[in-house]
Amino acid sequence: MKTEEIKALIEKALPGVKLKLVRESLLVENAADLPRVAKCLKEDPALKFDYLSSVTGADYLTYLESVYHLYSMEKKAGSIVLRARTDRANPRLPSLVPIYRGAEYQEREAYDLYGIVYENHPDMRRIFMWDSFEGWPMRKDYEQEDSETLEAADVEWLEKRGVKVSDADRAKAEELRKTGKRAVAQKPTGSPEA
Amino acid sequence: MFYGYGILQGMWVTLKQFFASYFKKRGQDGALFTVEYPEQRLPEKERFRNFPFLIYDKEPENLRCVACDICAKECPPKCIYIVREFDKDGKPLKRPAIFDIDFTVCMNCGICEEACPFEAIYMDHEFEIASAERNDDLLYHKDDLLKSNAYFHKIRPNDATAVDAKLKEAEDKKKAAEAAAKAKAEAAAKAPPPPPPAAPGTTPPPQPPKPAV
Amino acid sequence: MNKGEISPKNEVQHDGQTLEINVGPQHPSTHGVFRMNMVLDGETVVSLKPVMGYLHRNHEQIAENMSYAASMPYTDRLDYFNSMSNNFGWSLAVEKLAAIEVPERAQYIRVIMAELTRIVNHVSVIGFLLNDLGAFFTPVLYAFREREKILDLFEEVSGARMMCNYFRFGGIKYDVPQSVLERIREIVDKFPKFLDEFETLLTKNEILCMRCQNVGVLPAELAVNASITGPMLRASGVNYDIRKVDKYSIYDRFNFKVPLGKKGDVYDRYYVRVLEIRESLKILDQALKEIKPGEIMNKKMVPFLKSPRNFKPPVGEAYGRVEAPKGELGFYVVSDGTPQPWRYHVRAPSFINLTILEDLCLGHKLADAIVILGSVDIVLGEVDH
Amino acid sequence: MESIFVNLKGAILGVLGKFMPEWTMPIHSIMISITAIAVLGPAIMMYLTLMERKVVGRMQNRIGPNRVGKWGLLQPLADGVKMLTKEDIVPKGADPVLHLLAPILIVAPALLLFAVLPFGKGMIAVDLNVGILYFLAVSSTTTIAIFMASWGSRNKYSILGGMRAVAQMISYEVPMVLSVVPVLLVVGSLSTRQIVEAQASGWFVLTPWGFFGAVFFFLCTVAECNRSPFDLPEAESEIVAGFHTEYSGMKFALFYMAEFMNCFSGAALTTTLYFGGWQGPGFLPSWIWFFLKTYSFIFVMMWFRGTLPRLRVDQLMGLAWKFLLPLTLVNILAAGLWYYLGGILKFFIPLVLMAGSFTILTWLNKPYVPEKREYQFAD
Repeated sequence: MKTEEIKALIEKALPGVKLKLVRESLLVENAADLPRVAKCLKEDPALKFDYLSSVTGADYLTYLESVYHLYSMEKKAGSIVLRARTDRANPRLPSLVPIYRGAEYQEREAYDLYGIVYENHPDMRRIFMWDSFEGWPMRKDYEQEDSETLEAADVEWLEKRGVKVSDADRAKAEELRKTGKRAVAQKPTGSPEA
Repeated sequence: MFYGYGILQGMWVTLKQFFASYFKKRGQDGALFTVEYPEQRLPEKERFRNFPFLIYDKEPENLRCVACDICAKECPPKCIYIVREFDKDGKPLKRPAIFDIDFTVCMNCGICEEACPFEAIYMDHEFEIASAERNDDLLYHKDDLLKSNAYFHKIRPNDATAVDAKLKEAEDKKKAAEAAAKAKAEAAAKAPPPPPPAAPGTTPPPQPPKPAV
Repeated sequence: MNKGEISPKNEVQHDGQTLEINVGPQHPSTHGVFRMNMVLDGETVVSLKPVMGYLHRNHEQIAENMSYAASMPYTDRLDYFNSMSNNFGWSLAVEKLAAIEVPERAQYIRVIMAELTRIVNHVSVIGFLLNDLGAFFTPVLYAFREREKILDLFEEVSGARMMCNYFRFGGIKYDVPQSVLERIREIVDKFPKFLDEFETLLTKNEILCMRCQNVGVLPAELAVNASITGPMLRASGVNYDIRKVDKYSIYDRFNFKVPLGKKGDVYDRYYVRVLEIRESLKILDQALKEIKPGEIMNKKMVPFLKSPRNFKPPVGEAYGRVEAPKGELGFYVVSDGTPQPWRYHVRAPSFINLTILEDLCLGHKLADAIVILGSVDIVLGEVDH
Repeated sequence: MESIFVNLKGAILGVLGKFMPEWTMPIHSIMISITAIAVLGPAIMMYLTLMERKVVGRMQNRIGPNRVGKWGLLQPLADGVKMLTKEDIVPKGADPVLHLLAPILIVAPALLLFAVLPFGKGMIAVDLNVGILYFLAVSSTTTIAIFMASWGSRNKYSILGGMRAVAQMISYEVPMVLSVVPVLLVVGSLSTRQIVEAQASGWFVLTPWGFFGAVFFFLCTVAECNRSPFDLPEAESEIVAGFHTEYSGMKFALFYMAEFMNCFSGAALTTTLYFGGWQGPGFLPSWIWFFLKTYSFIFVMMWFRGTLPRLRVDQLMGLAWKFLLPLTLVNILAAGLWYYLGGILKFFIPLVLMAGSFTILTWLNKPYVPEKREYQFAD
């Protein structure tokens, strides 16, 4: 079944739910509708998308997104991709755990890495990082060190081991040390999504 | 069958293996398969890859590396650090002044070997490089990395022959092109001089990676 | 249980006099640095909370900061038992994203390698399961004896025994010489004999049956709802094998069956794996008969081997999934037209299979919890990605 | 050859007799026996570790230790040196007294057991008329030492292991004693020497009750020694190392030593009770026969270890109480029938009785019997 047909089917079954086709996937425009859409996908006899394969977050600079890949084990059909968007400042999305148990750890992972809070999740904690960790490491604005630039400590380390460091690198490292900054990787400016 | 028969069957299997390990010859079913390492060794496979090394032709000064920095850029864990050599006038030379590989970081993936356009870096078979000092002894400098083409022929005969053939072909082509260009230049006496052969050094200036501290 | 509702975790009655222990992160049978926070009443598990992340390295972010091809060796390190399957998943996702064709011989070699990995994985997992049961290393060493032969092949073909880094977008790195194909044939012919012996040692063993049957029962409904995949799902009786469903690569050309269990307990999970090895051998047998000489790389993709950074897939996204030995291994990749992926996500099967670990273990003994964890088949490189 | 050790002892006593007063002679005799046993115990333990590693290694198609000395023969010495030089760690918050006493208390009874073992003709340290009772009583004190170790080390895994050990060892003592009863009934004595001598005409294992008795007694011995498949108190895959998780160095070695010496004495008692002790064809000395038989039982224990997975706690208890206990009771009846019946019935009726009760018990213990499974093959 094509994504357009599924879209029409859901819109018929759930009046008031706004869906948008984005790259062969369905964007649920009002995120609060997500559980209803998922339930419809799971229980509609024509669809029976009973298997939630993957849940993941994504950062598109102006908003955060949660992407769901659904398949049907009963009909051996698929896939349908659902998306829901939320703002970066206070990212909140409804949890799908009451409908799909399989979302439990994956939503925790998305929370851990992107900071998307899934409401109604039974156990919303960090899963990989320790509890006191600050920041959301997979967001594009997370400060990452630039592994290509040498810092003063690196220069010192190298020279102690007999590696000659070029003057340009040394000057750069010295400048960083003086300003008290760290070598920070460039943050992306444009996102692939319009 | 009675209760416990499955257990007896299983015990029969282990007993058979017990005797087989004494009486069967290596290679047969149930024979010993331990290779007693320092004395016995498995045959080396030609494609076996461990850490990279740099190839030179004939003399160590003649290394193939032109310090283009491609391997350092492509290296997934960024364990290669290259600084190009400059002559007295500050003109860049086609050879590295520094070529360091941090073997504590290297993950033996072989991407440097694949990406190198000059057939200069290849994966070695040498794996007994354990040392007591983690940082100092496993940071390999240019001189430690240099190995001759003959060595390459020894460990990987097929690959080395193919590479030699490829290089020779490229050189012949270059010579032919040069000769043709020369002839052309002589023919057109007052034409502008031919452009120099495309130098590999036209890649952007190298940016050294940061070794793990 | 209402269909479509979260299954209620069966509460275990106890008098409150409990003992809390941490099984792991340094414990002989947690298969790595995995921790289970257990509350015991006597020896009965009252509550169990998995704690993970000790091996977390933010694999996804590493991949987002480098070229597509440079992620290939990193996928080896996800499920370090099955690097070939991981390579398969990642190359499938990128090939879907950039619409790259793969030549036929390369497809055959890919299938052969993936099935060999499945055999390696299943046979050693059975060995480890027996270790968790308390057998003193015998099954695992028999398994490793056979695994060694296959790993030697991998070394000959790809240059490394475990971290193969063998697949490339649009093909494979090296061709497989005829001599190696003959050796694979030899292994395929001899393997059933070894499996028979292995089964004599284990399948009917009364102690193994006592320990495994009716332990950690996973009903089919819960398995589907909790996104369980792989042999664990099929042991519960759900017929879902991505090789059959998606027919990716050239799996539609082979004649093989999907073994299904009924009860979904540890014993079924063990035996379904044994049967899957036998099916894999069938696939290998057919593939070895049908493989023909030919190209191993898509011509269009050859230049990108030398310059991975020039490979820029068009803007878009793709989700490639394969039936890895542990379950569905999915790679979700979003391209923004630059040499680096904008978003790279791994759907790690053993991570998601852990979701229902607590449900399976509650009410069982401590010893059973260890066995159930062993039957889930986790590799911490993948769980903590 | 036959009485080389007996003569050796006599010779030493003879030499001593020239210097020492007459009344000290019994003390010297005892001291010589004690010295022999005290040397024998650790020596047996050391080489059993090597034997276990070799046997299990070969079952797994490995070589086993072979680096220290020819065939690894010096490996036990190297291990001993390593154990002695290791740091002795007492966990913070542990009970230092119990922690120290436990390994000592576990080795002492293991050595005491050797006193009543008839190693050969006339080679018995003390011929007690209650030898078997002494053996069973002393061997059961190991439980206390294990519990002290588990309690004293203040570790949750140790506690779990200690609880398992206590439950297991007390449970298995019951069928163990009951499986010895037929032998005592037939021989009419508790002395190990007399039991061996009573088997001069035929080993007890060749009778129906003796065969089953030997099997049950051996299984109980394996369970008493905490060896696979009954090694729950130290189940390494579940509770790390059980009651000796927090022990290191020589204290740990003492636990190991006790385990192996218990193994040896258990196998030796099986030999004594059912396999004719030191009796055997005359071309070999009696003590060689004894050691041959004993070591073949130790080999079987190692064979178990190399083959079998471990039981679960409840199944272990079930095996003792629901399976071995009734069967040993029936076995006593079988022994009585064997004693009073004649002709072919003598063998036939006890066999039928045992086979019948075995079948009935298997049927009663449904959860322990493997289910038949069927598997579908879908497309």
